[in-house]
Amino acid sequence: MELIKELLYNSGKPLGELYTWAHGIWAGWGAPPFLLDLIFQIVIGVAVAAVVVLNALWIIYYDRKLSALMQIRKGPNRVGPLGLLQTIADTVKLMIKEDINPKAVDIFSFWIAPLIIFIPTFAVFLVLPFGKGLIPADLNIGILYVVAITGLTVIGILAAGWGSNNKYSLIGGLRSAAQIVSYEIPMMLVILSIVLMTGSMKMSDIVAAQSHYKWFVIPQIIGFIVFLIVGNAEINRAPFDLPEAESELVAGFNTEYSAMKFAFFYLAEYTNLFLTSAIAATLFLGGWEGPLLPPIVWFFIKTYFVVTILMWIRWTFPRIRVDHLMEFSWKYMLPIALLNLVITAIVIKLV
Amino acid sequence: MITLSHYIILGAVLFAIGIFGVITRRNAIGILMSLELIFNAVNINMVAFSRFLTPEGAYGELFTIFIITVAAAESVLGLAIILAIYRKRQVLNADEMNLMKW
Amino acid sequence: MIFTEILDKLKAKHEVLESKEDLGVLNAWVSAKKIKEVIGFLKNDMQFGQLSFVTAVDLMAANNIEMVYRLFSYETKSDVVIKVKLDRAKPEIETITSIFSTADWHERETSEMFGVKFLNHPDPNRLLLPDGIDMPLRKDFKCADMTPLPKV
Amino acid sequence: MTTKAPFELEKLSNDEYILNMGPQHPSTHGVLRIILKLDGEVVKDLYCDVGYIHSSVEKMCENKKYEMIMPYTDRLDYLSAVNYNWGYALAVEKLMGITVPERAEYIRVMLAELNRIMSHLLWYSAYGMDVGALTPIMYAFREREEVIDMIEGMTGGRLTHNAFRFGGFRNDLPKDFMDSLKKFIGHFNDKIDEYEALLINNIILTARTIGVGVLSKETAINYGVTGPSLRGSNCAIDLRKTAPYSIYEKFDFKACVGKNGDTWDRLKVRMDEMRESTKILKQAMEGIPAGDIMAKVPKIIKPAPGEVYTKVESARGEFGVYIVSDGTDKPYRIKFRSPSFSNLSVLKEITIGSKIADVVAIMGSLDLVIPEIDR
Amino acid sequence: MIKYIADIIKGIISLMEGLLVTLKHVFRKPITLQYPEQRPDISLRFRGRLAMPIDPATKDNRCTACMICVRACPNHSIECEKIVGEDGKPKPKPASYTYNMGSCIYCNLCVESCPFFAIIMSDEYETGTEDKASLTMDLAAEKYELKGKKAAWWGSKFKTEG
Amino acid sequence: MIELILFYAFAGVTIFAAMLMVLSRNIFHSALFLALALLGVAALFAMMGSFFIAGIQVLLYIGAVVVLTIFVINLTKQVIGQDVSQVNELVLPAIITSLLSACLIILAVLKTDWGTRIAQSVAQSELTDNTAIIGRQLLTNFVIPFEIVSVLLLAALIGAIAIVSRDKEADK
Repeated sequence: MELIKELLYNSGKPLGELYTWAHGIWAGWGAPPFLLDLIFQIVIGVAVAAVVVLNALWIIYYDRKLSALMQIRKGPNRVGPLGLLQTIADTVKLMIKEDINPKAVDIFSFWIAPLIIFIPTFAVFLVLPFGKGLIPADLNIGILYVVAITGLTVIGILAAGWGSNNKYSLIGGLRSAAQIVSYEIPMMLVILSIVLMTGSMKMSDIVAAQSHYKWFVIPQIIGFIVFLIVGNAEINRAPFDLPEAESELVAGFNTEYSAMKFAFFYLAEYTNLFLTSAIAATLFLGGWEGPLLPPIVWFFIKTYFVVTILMWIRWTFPRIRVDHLMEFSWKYMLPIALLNLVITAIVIKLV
Repeated sequence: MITLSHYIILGAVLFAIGIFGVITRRNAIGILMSLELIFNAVNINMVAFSRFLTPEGAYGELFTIFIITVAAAESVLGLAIILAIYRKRQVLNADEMNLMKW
Repeated sequence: MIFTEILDKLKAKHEVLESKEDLGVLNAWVSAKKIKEVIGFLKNDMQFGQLSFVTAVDLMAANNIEMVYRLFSYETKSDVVIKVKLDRAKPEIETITSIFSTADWHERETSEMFGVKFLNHPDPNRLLLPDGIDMPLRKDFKCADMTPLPKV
Repeated sequence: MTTKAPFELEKLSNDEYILNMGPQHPSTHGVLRIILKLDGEVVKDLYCDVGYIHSSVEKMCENKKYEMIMPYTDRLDYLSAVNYNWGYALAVEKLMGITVPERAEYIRVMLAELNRIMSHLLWYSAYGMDVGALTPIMYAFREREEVIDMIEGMTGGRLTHNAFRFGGFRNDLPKDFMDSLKKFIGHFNDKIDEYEALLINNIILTARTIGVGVLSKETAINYGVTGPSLRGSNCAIDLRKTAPYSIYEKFDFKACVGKNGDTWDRLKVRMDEMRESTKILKQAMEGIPAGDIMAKVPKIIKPAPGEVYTKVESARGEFGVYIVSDGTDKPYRIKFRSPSFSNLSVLKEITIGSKIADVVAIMGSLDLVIPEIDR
Repeated sequence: MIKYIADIIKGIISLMEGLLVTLKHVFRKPITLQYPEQRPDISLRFRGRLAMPIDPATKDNRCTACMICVRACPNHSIECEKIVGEDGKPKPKPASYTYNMGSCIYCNLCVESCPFFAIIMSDEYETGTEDKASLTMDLAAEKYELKGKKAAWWGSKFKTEG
Repeated sequence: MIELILFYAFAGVTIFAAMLMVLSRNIFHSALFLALALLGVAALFAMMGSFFIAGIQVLLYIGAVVVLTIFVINLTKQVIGQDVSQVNELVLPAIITSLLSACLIILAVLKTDWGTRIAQSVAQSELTDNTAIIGRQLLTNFVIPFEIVSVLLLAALIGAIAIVSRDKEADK
């Protein structure tokens, strides 16, 4: 009981104790210690993978239920209690479907694209602070790592667009590249103002700087809004879902994809949604901090709060047009983010 | 134990591959990409030297940052020129870009 | 504007081969060569701003294809029908696309349905039918899928 | 349908390419193929290829008796079938000189206006899908379902109503029709406000539609564009007003017009038209007299030789029926003048120079129904 | 500059209005009809497949094989044959009444033309099958029993009028 | 031990990807392999403790330069489906040149006595993150190069736009 409580509220300590304890046993056997490190790494990797997949499944269900609520429908309610198993059924369906490789595709790019899209998404989980001490790897460049790694996704989308050898896919890929590259700049600027306030890029430091409910959402409210918009654009979700705009480009870069490869795109999209929300929660809403409940629960509550906002936006707005998208980024988001950064810097200097 | 030599030899190999690419590639974009490889070989050396010889000043890293920036500028301009040539003359191969040759 | 008025104005300018009133609407037959001038006159001088449709009727008994141009005036709220009798063996008529842009598609449809050839049409491609089916709206068109009503 | 490439590939400059939109494309609302010549995302040229579902209705009708043609007019435009029934019924009634009893006329007006609302609601939801908003369809279909239920209660059909008979109706209104109509009118205007807040007034949509696909009044009339698409171009031509048929003179309503003729004006006109339809429905509900619903009609429909053209204002524009009768019980020649046919032909004129996304937005604003184009 | 800020504010207001609409709907009751379990309340005049119900009074259909419906059908979905008696003369009863649901357009014209109220468009709407052959059916042999309110409606029709 | 394995793994990936990049017949595949090679280099940077440089490498090199390259490849659509040799007739001289240069550098490395120079420096095991040092250096000693580079970037940006933007008159 105590252990569980400790694990929930202050995960770093028991985990550290577990690690030293295992090391002791390991040394007793006379095995080289790096093997144990490797095992620990693998365990962490598997745990993260489990979180990724389960979370993606749940978040898809959540999206469908939420959209159903907004659209006065009932949503999935046939498979399992309350339709909870619906996404699993869908995944199984996608897995056992025929994997079609159209004749004209460039097989290498066509196959590698879903992986390129999925792997960075997976890798970002490495620096998410789920709870106190519960962070797979507390990198010094935490937030820079996140931004850098998520930028890789665009290569996958471009590869999918080019490899499909389909004009709709190609346009989707090109749109995506332009979109992600131009929205990365305001995003960096917003993150920079947070980094200015904390003086560190480490995720745990960012959370620590917001302790005692000094959440950055209050001083950085403009930054928070900009981050939500820009983050939404980065992950290609409506109203910024131009790369896969189904009314114009059929399905954009994943027009030719089917079965498991499509499932990868789908999972990656929703995992990206979760990631953006988690980072927003960490940067602006104080991460895992909160009263009564364990930190990890607070982390998920805050993340899902942001997820809900993003979904709410998605199910309300029409799609933006591609030139307006660029205009929006360069004419509105960038100046606002820049102004926000400058004001933050001045205020920090003065105070 | 990894020594400085490891990194420098790796840099040398990358450099050689880059040189090979620059010389043999016909596609102008390919040449640019091989150039990036050469830059990276240099970057590895820079960082390695800095880590092993002058870690307190991080001079090599600083130079790496400048190299990356310059490389970005270079590739942006190079690609722009290639695109302009492609638009005008429909060629991508460097040996066919011979308008200024006599 | 009642039909006699229209008829008088039309007759003053152009030759009308034949005319009659049908349910209060003037039907005027003109010659195929004059069609462009007549339609142009009706549009520009008599405010018939809308070309409702262009079509044809296959008068097999008289060995004629009859072109029907129906115009409507938003100003005077009156209709006029201009008809042209064409030879069924070789129906040819000048296009009026330059006067009414909407005639483009209507003429293309008529062309493939009745085999009427529109001279100087800007886009003489087929509109609705696939290759291999010609002139289905002519009365002598036969197709294996066509079944007559049952005789009981 | 064409087998010949409309613009030769050799004519493409280096930056241009051909994109085939359709025949199976999510936003062509049926089987329509649009061949686009694009430069990046900008449309340089465009060619509409129609006829994929051509079924030669006109030829079919030449072989049917007059009363049998009625269900076929449903299928021209399955979204506002009542108006098409009316156009055809009007033509035959005019040819035969039948006067429809007043109660039947009122019922016709009510059905037609309900049908117009039903069609515009579907257009609204489909337009939401076209521009990427996924929620409007659910809200609009909720009200559309109410309307369909009402029409179903009267005619028995949900989509292809086959409502009219020459001279009136077979059946009178069902008992609960008036109650549900009253309920519907009671809350529908609020719902339209919600629709407008959700989609039409949204800044993303206004940015996408204002100033896009501008259709000038002259071009519109020249291309034979009718209906809401024409009225969006500041041209108050509504056949219910300008060439009133049936008893439309008795009702107080206005023809909704837009200002500039851009895409947004066409959207707004349709939204306003639903409000006007509600107004008409209200007046019809209050003014409906008791009495016969069927005129005296001979058992065998055999009109005298002659020809007739009648037009009604359908949800998409002027629907006309041209009948040439030769005195037998089958029409000699029947021609349906369908509004979408002319409305689509103007697409090329107003789309060139805009983006791919605009093609979809503009095409959606024209409110096309493909079977009606192909017939 | 003022226009720039005004644009932003105007945009935000319009977006908020949209968000409010969806938010309001979150608290409204879903209108979903859980189809196979919950059935829609279809109207009395609904036109499902054609049926030739048995008259509960006589336990037989009311068809006299007069062929009026065959003539009224726009696309030949109905074929009918009379019973031929031993004397070689046709009797006013159908030997077979073949209805092709595949080509039926549910227009109700046959029902309206029938002077004996022998046929009716039933309220059966789940008519999909897996093979084409089952779309063609012999209504005279089928012995269709009309149920529910439609049966009462149909019964009242011919009892009052004929 | 584990570091050595990781080093060889990353070095292997980098060299393998670089080879494939140079030899690949398809220019698009080349670009993808370039991304992989750069990623390998970034991992090596991270191994040396230069996390910031690794991040910049991924963000700028892969996220911008490679993406841009792929973008341009997509725009020059002629390449799709083309599977001709991307290598010209200079293969032999190229091999000689590259081998020579590689040998030269490797020889120089092996001949140099690094021991004395490394001796007074921090041993490798003590390599710590130097993001803070880089940041301080950039804004103190290296502030002028930093500014110059930013001007250079701006100039390159404007130049690229000027080159690529279409000749309006030539269009007509």
